[in-house]
This record gives sequence, C-alpha cells and structure tokens, in this order.
Amino acid sequence: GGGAAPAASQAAGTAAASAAPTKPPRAAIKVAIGSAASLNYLSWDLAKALGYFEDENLDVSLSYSASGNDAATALLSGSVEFTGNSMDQSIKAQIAGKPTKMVVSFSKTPGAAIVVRNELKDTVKTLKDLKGKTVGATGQGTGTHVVLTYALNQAGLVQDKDYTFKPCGSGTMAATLDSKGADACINSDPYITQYVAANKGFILKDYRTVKDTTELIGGSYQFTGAVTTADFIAKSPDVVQRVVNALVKTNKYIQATPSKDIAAKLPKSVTGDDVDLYVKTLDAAKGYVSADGLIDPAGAQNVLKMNVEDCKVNPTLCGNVKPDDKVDVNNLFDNSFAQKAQSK
Amino acid sequence: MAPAISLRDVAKVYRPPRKRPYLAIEHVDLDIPAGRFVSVVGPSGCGKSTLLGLVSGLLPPTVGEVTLLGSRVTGVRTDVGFIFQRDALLPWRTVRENVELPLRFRGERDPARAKEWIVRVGLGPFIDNYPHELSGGMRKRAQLAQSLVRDPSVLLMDEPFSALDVQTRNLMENELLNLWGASGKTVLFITHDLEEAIALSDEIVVMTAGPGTIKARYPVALPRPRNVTEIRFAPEFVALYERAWADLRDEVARSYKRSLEAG
Amino acid sequence: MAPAISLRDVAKVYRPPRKRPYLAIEHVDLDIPAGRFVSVVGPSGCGKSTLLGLVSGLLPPTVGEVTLLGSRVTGVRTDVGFIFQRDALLPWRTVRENVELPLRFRGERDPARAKEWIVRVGLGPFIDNYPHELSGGMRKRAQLAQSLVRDPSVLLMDEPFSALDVQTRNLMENELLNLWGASGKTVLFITHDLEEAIALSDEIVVMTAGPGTIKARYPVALPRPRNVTEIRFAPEFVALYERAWADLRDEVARSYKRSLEAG
Amino acid sequence: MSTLDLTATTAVPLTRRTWFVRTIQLAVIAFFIGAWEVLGQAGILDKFYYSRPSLFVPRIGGWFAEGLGQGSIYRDIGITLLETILGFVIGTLLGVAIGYLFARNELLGKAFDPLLSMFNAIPRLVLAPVFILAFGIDLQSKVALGVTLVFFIVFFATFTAIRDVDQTLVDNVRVLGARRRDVTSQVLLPAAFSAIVASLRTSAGFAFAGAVVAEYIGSNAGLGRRIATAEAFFDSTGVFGGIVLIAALALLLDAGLQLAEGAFSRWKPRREH
Amino acid sequence: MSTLDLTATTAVPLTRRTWFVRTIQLAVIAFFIGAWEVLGQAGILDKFYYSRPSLFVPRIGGWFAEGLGQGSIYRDIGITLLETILGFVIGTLLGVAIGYLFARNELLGKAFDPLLSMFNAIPRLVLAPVFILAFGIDLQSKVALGVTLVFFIVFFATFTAIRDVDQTLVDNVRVLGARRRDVTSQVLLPAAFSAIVASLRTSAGFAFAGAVVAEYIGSNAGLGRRIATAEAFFDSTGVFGGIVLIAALALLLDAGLQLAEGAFSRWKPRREH
Ligand SMILES: Nc1ncnc2c1ncn2[C@@H]1O[C@H](COP(=O)(O)OP(=O)(O)OP(=O)(O)O)[C@@H](O)[C@H]1O
Ligand SMILES: Nc1ncnc2c1ncn2[C@@H]1O[C@H](COP(=O)(O)OP(=O)(O)OP(=O)(O)O)[C@@H](O)[C@H]1O
Ligand SMILES: [Mg+2]
Ligand SMILES: [Mg+2]
Repeated sequence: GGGAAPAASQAAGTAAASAAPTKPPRAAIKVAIGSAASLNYLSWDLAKALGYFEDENLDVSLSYSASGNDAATALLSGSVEFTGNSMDQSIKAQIAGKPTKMVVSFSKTPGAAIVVRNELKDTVKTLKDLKGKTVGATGQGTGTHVVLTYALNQAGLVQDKDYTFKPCGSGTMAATLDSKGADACINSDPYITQYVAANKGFILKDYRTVKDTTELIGGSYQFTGAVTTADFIAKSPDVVQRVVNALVKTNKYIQATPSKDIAAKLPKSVTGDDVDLYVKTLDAAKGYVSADGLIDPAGAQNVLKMNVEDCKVNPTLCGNVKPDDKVDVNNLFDNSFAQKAQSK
Repeated sequence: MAPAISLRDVAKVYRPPRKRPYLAIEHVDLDIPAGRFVSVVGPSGCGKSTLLGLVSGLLPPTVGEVTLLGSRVTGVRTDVGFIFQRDALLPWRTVRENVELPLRFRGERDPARAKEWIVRVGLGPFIDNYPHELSGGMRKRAQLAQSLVRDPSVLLMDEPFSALDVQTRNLMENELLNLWGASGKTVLFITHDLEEAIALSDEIVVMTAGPGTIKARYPVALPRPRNVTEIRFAPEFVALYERAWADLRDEVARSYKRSLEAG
Repeated sequence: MAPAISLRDVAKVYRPPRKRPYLAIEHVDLDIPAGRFVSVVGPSGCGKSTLLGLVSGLLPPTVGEVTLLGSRVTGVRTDVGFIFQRDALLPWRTVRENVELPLRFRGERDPARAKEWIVRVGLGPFIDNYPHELSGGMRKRAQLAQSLVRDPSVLLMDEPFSALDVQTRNLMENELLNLWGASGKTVLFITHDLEEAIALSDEIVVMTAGPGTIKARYPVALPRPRNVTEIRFAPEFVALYERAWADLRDEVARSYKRSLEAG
Repeated sequence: MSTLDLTATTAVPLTRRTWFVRTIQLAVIAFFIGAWEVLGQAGILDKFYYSRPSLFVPRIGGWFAEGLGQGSIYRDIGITLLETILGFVIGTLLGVAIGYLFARNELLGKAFDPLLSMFNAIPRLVLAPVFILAFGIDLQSKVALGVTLVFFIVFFATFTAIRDVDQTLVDNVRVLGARRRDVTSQVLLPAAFSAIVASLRTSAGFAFAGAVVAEYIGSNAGLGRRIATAEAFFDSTGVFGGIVLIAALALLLDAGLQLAEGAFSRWKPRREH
Repeated sequence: MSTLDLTATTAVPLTRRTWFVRTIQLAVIAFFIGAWEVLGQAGILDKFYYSRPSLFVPRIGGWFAEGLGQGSIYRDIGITLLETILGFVIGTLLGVAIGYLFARNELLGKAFDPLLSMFNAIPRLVLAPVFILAFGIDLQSKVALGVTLVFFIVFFATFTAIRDVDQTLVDNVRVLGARRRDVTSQVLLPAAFSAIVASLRTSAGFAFAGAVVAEYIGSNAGLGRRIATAEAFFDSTGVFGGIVLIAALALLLDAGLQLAEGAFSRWKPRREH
C-alpha cells in the first residue's frame, strides 16, 4: 500500500549552523482538519496564530476538509502528515488495516448537541418525546449519528421503528429544520450556538458538556484530537513531539485565556466575520476542550463501546465495522508525546 | 385595376458591419399588372435577387414603398411563391415531405397533389430521397414543386431553371407557361438567359450594373400560346434579343471596368 | 502520350441508408488527352457531378479504375482545380482570404496574384466582402478565382458559369479560353448550355439519362482561337448543336417518362 | 465488362457494422476493467482506495440478491433514477424553451444574458441550504439541483444553435406560409437538433451526478446515500459498486439519447472516405 | 425623388446599439438586486438564509478595505481564479482535442463513446478522496476536479459540431491542397466555433463552481473556503458576499469569451427582420 510519504523535509545543515545550537531542524507539516470552522479543532488554528509552531521551528500549513472522512483520506494517502479528526475515524482506519494514532486530545465530549425546532418547545422536553419524530445527524454513519443513535437507544427509541432518521448535514441543518424536513438534529459548533442564537431552536441534550456526556456514557468521550499515522510516528518521532508540544501548550492557553482575547488572536478566516458570535461559541466550547491534551483511555474505550454497541442495535450503521471486529483500544492513541509535553 | 406588384422609388442599402454601406438598388419604379409575365435581366450582382427580396417582404426597403396585391409590403408575404436562388429545401425532409410542407402549413393534407407536382418536375423515382441525395438540378426542380404546389397567384422566381439542361429546361418552361396561361398568375422572373426571358415573357426589364436601376423595359409582342423551342427563330425575337444584348453589354462592360479600377 | 484523365469501365453506386442502392453511372470509359478541352452534357441528374467527383478522388468508384495524370486515383487529388456546383467558399473568409487560401496551403504568400484573379473575375470592389454579402453569380466567380489562382494543370468545372448573365459569362468564357490556350491545360467542363459547350470545347461528351453512360462523343472541328460571341453563327456550330440537341431530347424524354411511370 | 450486383452489401465498411462497433466498445470497457483488476491485483492501485472489479462485482450481485424491502438496492436505484430523470427532463425543457425564446427575441436574449452567466457560475453545492429551504429536504430539492445543472448546459447550446440556423431555410418556409410555431418545429429545432442532443448527452451525466450529490448532502435513500455510507466506512468496494451502478444507468440513458439522435439523423450525408 | 444619405446611421436599430443593450442589461441586474433587497426588507426572504444586498455589499467592501496580508480577499480571489482558469484551460484544450480526434476518426470515436458517457455520469464529489489520493490536497486536485467538469461539456459539443461540418467545404479545401491541419484550422474549427464557444460559456461557469466546491472539500484559502467558513457560522451575508464575487468574476470571464466570439463572428449574416 502507499505508505505515508515523509514530506517533513529536513532543512540543510547550514541553516542549523547559523541558528541557536539547541534549535531543532526546520520541518514542514501539512495538516487536514476534519471540519470547517469546528471548535473541536481550534487548537490547530490557535497554535498557528500564536506562533507556537514557529517556536518549534515547524512550518505548518492547515487545510480544511468538508468531512472527517476526507481528512482521514488525506492522511492515509500521505497527502498530509497530521489531521484534526475524531477517534471513530481511527477505529475505522484500524479495521481497514491502516493504523493511525491520536497523539493529542482536543475534546473530551462528543462536542455536539441535539437541537429541536422552536415550534416543538412545548411537546419535546426529553429524548423520549422524540418518538414518532424525524431526527437527524450530519450524515448517516457519521460520528454524530452514532452518538444520536446511542442516546436514543438509551431512551428506548430505535431508529426506523420509533423515529425516522434523516440526514441534516451540518451547513444545511438550519434549512432542514426550518423547512420542517426534520424535527431535531444533532450537530456540533458553531452551528448549534448560531442556530440557538438566532432563536430558531433550543437545545434538548448538550453533549458538548461533561454533564450530559457522563449521563450518556458514564464518563468522558474521547472525541477529537490530533491524529497521525503509525508510520509517521515511527519515522519522525521528533517532529511528532514538537507538534504535540505546540498543541498541548495551546490547549493550556485556551483554558487560561478569556474567549474574547482568544478570538482577537485568530484570523477572520477562522472566526468568521461576526466575532461576537464566535466568542459565544467559544464560551460553550471551554467546557469540553481538553485542558492538558492527554488522551483519556476510558474515554477512548467509551468511543469504542458506543460504536460496537450501536452495531448490535442498528447494523446499518456499521458498514465495515462488524460487531465481532476486534479493535485494540490501545492502538488507537499514543499518549507518550502528550505526557512528555506536560513538563515543558 | 391596381397593379399586382408595384415599387415606388425604391432603394436598398446593405449595411455590412465594419464596411461602408452598399447601395444595391436605387430609384426603382416598377408596376406589374396582374396576370403579366415579367422577366428581369441584368448583370451579375446588379440587385435582381434584392428586388425579389423586397417584393416578398423578406428585405425591408431602405427608401420607397413596395405594394403587393393591393397592400403595402411590411413583412414576409405568404401569398407569393418564391423560388430562391440558393438551396432552400429542408435537408432533413425528403422530396415528398418538402413538397407537402406548404400544404401542411395551411392545414391541408393533399398527398396526391404533392405527388402530382413531384412527378411533373420529373422527380417521381426520387420522391423519398433527401435533398443531399439529389443532383443540383433535381434540387432546383424540387424547389419548383414546393413553391407551385400551393398555387400562389404571384410567382417570384430567381433563376429557377439555370441549373437545368436545355431539354429539361424546355420541359419546365412549357409547364410554367401552361400553368400561367391557365390561371392568370402574375410572374416576376429572373434569368440570365435572354432567350428564355424573351420566350416566356410579356415584358423584359433590363437593369443597370450596381447600384441597379431600371435601364429599359421591352414589351414582347410575340403571339401566345408560344412554343419555347420554336419561337427563337421568329424575327421579332431576334430583334429583341439584340437590343437587350446590347443593353447588357454596356452594363457589364461598365461594371467590369469598375472592378479593374478598384484592383 | 498517356491521357491526362482516363476512366476504365467505371460505375458508381450510391448506397443511401434504408433505401435501395442507386446506380448513378455505369460502364463509363473515357480518355482525355492532355491539353484537351472536353465538355460533358447530359440530362439533369444523369451523373455528371458524380463523374467529376470520381476524377478528383472525392468519390471512390464502385467498379473500375480512374487514372489522373498518369497515376491511379485512390484519394483526394490536389493537382486539379475543381469548381463545385454547390457553394464551397468558406463563409468566414472574405473574398480575398478565400482566394489566397490555396496559395497559403502551398506555403506561398502572393497577395498580388490573388488580387489579380479577383479583379479578373470582376470582384475588385468586393474583395473584402464575405460570401453571404455577394450575389449568387459573384460567389461563383469567387470560386472560379479560388480554383484558378493555383494554376492547376487539370481543371474540373461543374457548371461554373450557369449563374452568370450572358455578358459576364462571355467575359469569363473568354478568360478561360485565354488561360487554357496559353497553358495547355486539360479541362473537363460540365455545362447545360449546348452553345457554351460547342463554343469552348475540342470535344463534347453526351451522357444518357441515369444510370449515366456515354451516349455519344462529338469532336468540335471549329478553328481556334475562337470568339465565343461570334462562333455560334458558323454552320458547323449549328449542325453540331442540332445533333447534340436531338441526343439530349431523347434522353430527357426517356428520363421524364420514367418519372411519370414512377408517379 | 464487370457486372454489378446492387444488392451486395460488402460496400458497408466493417467499421460501420453494428456488431463490429459493439464488439469494439465492449472491448474498450473490458480492457479498462481488466486493467483496473490487474493493477489492483498487482498492488499498484491500492485496494483500500480503488477497490477492484473482482471485489465490487460480487458486492453489486449481493445487493441485488438481498431482494426487496426497506433500503433495498431496487429502491435506491428507483429513487436516484426518478430524481435524475425529473431533473433531466425539467432542465431540458426549460433549457430548450428559454434558449429558443432568447435566440428568437434578440433583445430579450441580450438583456438576460449577463444574469444567466452569473447564475451559471454559482456553485450549486453552496446553495444547498437555500434549495432545502425553498424545496424541502425531499425529492424536490434534489430535482431542483439537477435542474440547475442541466438547464445551463442545454440553454447555451440551444441558444447558439438556434441563433445560427441558416436564414435561407427560415425565409423559405416563411414565404411558404409557416406560422411561428411551424418555423420552430420544422426548421429551428431540427436544425439545432444535433447541438441540443450533444448538450443532452453531457447534461444527462450531470443530472445523475446532481442527484447523487444531493443525496450525499441529505437523504436517507438512493445510490448517493449508499455511496456516502460506504465512504464513511472507507469501504471503497461499496463506493465503486455504487459508482459502477450509476455509470451503468447513465449508459442506458445515453443509449436512449443516441437512438433518438440516430433515428433523426438518417437524413445526414455520410462520408464515403 | 428621395435623396439617400449612405452615411446616415439611423438604420442601426436601437436594440443593436451597444449603449442601449448595456443599459438594459444593467437594468435587469439592478432590478434583480432591487427585488432581493425589497423582499429582504419586507421579511419575505429570511435574512438568516438569504441576506440582503444592503448587507453583503458593505461586507464585500470591508473585505477589500482590509488590504493585503494573510487570508486577504485578494489572495482568495487570486487562488480561486488560478484554479478556475487552469481547470478551464486544460479542460477546454483536452475537450477540443479529443472531441476533434473522435469526430475525425469515426471508429475511435465510437469505440470510446460508451466509456466517456459512463465517466461523465460519475459524481465528481464522490471521487473527492480519489482526487486527493491522486493529486494531493493542494492546487492540483482542485484543478483536476474543474478539468473533469469542463472536459465533458466541451468534448461533446466539439465532437458533434465537427462531425456535422458541411462536407462540401471540406472537400473544396482538400482539393485546393489543404493538409490535414489546414482542414482543421481553416474549416473544422471555424465551423464548430459557435458550438464550442457555447460550450465554453457553460463550462466557464462550471469551472468556477468546480474550483469553489473543491475548496469546500479541502483547502485553506480561496473564495470557496471563505464561503465555507461563513456557512459554518450561518453567516448568509458572508456566503452571498462570496457568491456575488464569484458571479462577478464569472461575468468577466464570460465577457471575454463573448468578445472573442464576437470578433470571430463578424462574418455572420445578420437578420434584418
Ligand atoms: N448582406 C449584404 N451585405 C452587403 N452587400 C450585399 C449583401 N447582399 C447583397 N449585397 C450586394 O448587393 C448587390 C446585389 O446583390 P443581388 O444578390 O441582389 O444581385 P443579383 O442581381 O441577384 O446577382 P446574381 O445575378 O449574381 O444573383 C451585390 O453587389 C452584393 O454584393
Ligand atoms: N448521396 C447520394 N445518395 C443517393 N443518390 C445520390 C447521391 N448523390 C447523388 N445521387 C443520385 O445520383 C444521380 C446523379 O447525380 P449527379 O449529381 O451526378 O447528377 P448531375 O448529372 O450532376 O445532375 P445536375 O445536372 O442536375 O447537377 C442523381 O440521380 C442523384 O439522385
Ligand atoms: Mg441573384
Ligand atoms: Mg451536377
């Protein structure tokens, strides 16, 4: 198969000679981020904006994909060295025989919320009330769909029997709800915050928060992070370490800094033109952004559990993931880099 | 009685983009009484086709007024039969379909009449051929059938027979004369063949080299019915021929000289 | 000396889709010595244009063999001048550009020669006109200039003058004769005008009605140089005219009868 | 002298015989699929991304074997076909009608020309929310997306072809008494027919692509949905299975178009060389 | 008798005067924008989805006012234009070349015809991973996507137009000594020119749409990225700001094409009625 190409070019020794002796050689890194403008991947943009990558003598270029899937493809095909992606992509990649590892955690909850159209404010108060309704996620088989199905199963509702599933898209969610194509949708930020701020809907369950997540799965949910291939780790552990250093530092910065100040650091292409709305979104995100970048093994186990559990209830969700597929949770991530970064 | 066709001080200017406007004909005054057979001769490029375009309403005059069958010509007239100088059959229709077309436009279905005309112009065995499967002369004859099948009372014919061999041409000329004689149609006929013009017409109009105007009009005093094959030995015929010939010679010489000067 | 053009038992069958194959010409045997001016006359649709198509290599013969200038014709021949019966000027090129085209194909640039030919056919003032801005006769003359500017040694001409008025036609005929007389070109000339055929040619080939074969060949014993305007009063001229006329009449009658039967 | 058998058929060259052409066409497709398989087997095309014919052909077979029922392949095909054909037909009718109108009415054509050019450049995908809002999440919005693709392709082709029709033909039938609708049906449309069919052949493909993409964005049935689900699981075999089905359906539609074109093109001269 | 002033210009009808046509065109666009604004103000078009000209026009102004620098509008426009034009030019060249080849070589054309029809129906969006795999995530994959859109539109148009060229014109120049390339450049391409330009006008729009969609799928700059970011924030003003910019750029490209067409169409007869 096409292994990851080592695009991380080692700069010539002459450059190192003129620089400080401790400065590591310059490396170029390409990153594909699994969603446009998602707060789940804020650390990448912010680290770049703050110059943390420069501090590590890294030349990082970010690009945004339409879906986690496209980003994962870019990673597996060697077009990029890193992604910002969710752990379920790593599970699927492992089953497909293409091991990838998460090296920094970005979010410890699914980072998504279920919103309901305002018209249903009086009838829909709990998940159970979604019985007979049309409910959607960003797409069939996506990470949000898994969470939605799991949550509704717990409430005793089974897809196609108790409720109708309909993809809501991410950008098309508002239109889908407003045109009554769906009654409720699960989606991530900034879509959720914007939609609620426009006074078009309300949040039924907020799996951006630790509280609702714990209620759902009994602990944290290791959702997104920085992911690279096992090959790249083996080939350039030093570069990986430097990337992780910058990201962990950024995670800490996020926790320590008021949203307004963070927004001021970011370029318009990240915040959009309405900075006030972005600050609101950021406030909501504070709750689920990992403070230290460390991957929570229990949270990873929960991701696995949810995907496997779901296959039993709703096999159409599984695709290539069969209930008896063996996935080794420990091969999904590598905490050693983040741990090392803590001391910096 | 009002003339069937009447042109009053008509001029036509073509305005090709990015070139100087070109005065094709000017000061054309012409009255053609109903039932008359008039031929127009003139040097190549003098404006004969332009004249027919004006009468049929396909071209708007730049100056002057054209009247046809009592009403002023302001748009395309469908009460005439027009035989174009260029190929004008629909390439995607067979001979039969092309000839039936004008009948269909009038809501008639008369396959027998269409067929009769096709046979009359000698295309019987080729009734199901497409235009590109015909020879040049056959295409012209199909066009003839197409125009005549509707039995229009005014015929505008732009060199209908020039692609035909002498004998076929004679056949067609006789057909035309029979048709005309029986019906009192008005015919405006363009030809390059002076003999044909004289043999067929009541009057011959000679045009000058471009800008075309009317140089001379010669009534043809030969008795009817005529047999086009024999008439050319009559003395009046020869006299007329020589006058028209001389007229034309002067015009062509003038026009050719102009070309040499331009060169 | 080998003949410039030679056809050996040639037949041509057209195979239109979904119709019966049509035998256009058959058993055509013809040798034309180099330098000879031969006219072909025949009823409309008898296969004259088909014959030229075969000689130029544009049409492959179904049976038989065509030889041109000593080599067998197997594809399009560029060593002939061909004047098509249909409009063949490039509509997106002016007269000048159209006439310069064959020179450009040979890598020559000779605007003076192109211009000279344009003036010679009387199109001097229209040198920058596009084909659709010309009259029918003018388009034909432009085609003439386009074919002759290259000075080909064999000329295949399909009714080149039928769209021209008598006088212009005479001018062009005389131009052609001058050109031919000075150069020893071989000319295969199709016309409907018997007078023209006799006045210009060394020999006249009469074809039968379709399927076309060669019905008769008449050498023209009139002295050269000829003046096409005066020659038609010579007694040999009249005699020849009458023979060809009778031949043609029989053929046309036969062909027309067939049409009536088919109808 | 040679004798000539007019009924002999040898004159139809081999390259024009239907069976020969079909064989060649099949050979090209077979070669393409074979190359795919071989390159796949050899590992040059990574199975993970490109799958292989020997993998997706059985998969397609499996889909059909599953039989009817909720989420069956028959239903998916039916839905995608319905969306495609509706989008194609509506887009074509609109394209031809407005193309015709604008070609005949010079001022109208010129007046709306820039606006149409601008609309044509708008990425339809970006307008997905607007489509959903205006047409709902179901069939209509998918058809609407297809229409916007088909329309422009057909419109520009029709407009230009009708504008360029030989004026002599139009003049002739007008003098022969053709009413406006006769000119349209007897001259303009037949003359523009080739160009319109060419645009239809392109736009049929785009109609399929449009329907599939719309399903991709939001739908719970159809081949696009099936492909999106497979893609979400890095299941390239499923993705290419779906793509191959779409391609096969498109081939059917295209064959229909070509038949229609062929039936109407019998009048055309055929080159002998 | 009347005197005739040949230099008088009154004979050019009003509807053909450039200034008049431009005014009408502007009026149509102005009317469209005005209607949008009015309907927006009146609340009939929900501002949340449709924005309003009075909102996005200042926004666009703001973008330009920001000046140069990382993520500036100038850079976004430059990148999108580059992708579009590369995709357009490559797709056009390929489409014309292969369309020409297949039209001239009947057997070749027939042999590959079904394969091309199948390819044309493949939804490009679905192949995004394959594009990324084959061309990487940068410029090339975006250009490649544009090429696949432009190619088919141009190909089918060129193929049909060249196939239908009047054989008499070809025969004439061949006898006049035209080599194969002369026939192509002097007869076939000019005769097919109108149809090709019509296909270019469609495909130019699709090239823009393709570039923007490709940026949508994965990129870090360009107007598509800007629109995607705006869309992620339900910022319809930003979305339409971007769309309007694209439409304006497309109008420029289209005007260029029309100019080229006009310059080459001077030979065409103009209707007098
Ligand atoms: N569209 C046009 N633009 C410019 N000039 C034109 C146009 N149409 C015709 N002409 C010019 O008008 C003149 C008259 O043309 P017309 O076709 O009426 O001549 P004609 O007498 O029919 O000639 P012929 O006997 O050769 O057919 C010609 O000199 C021609 O060049
Ligand atoms: N492509 C074709 N398919 C079928 N028949 C054809 C085709 N081309 C020509 N023919 C037939 O072949 C015969 C000869 O045609 P050709 O053009 O050679 O005649 P011609 O002698 O030049 O006639 P004209 O003097 O009228 O130009 C005609 O009867 C015509 O119908
Ligand atoms: Mg004329
Ligand atoms: Mg002929």
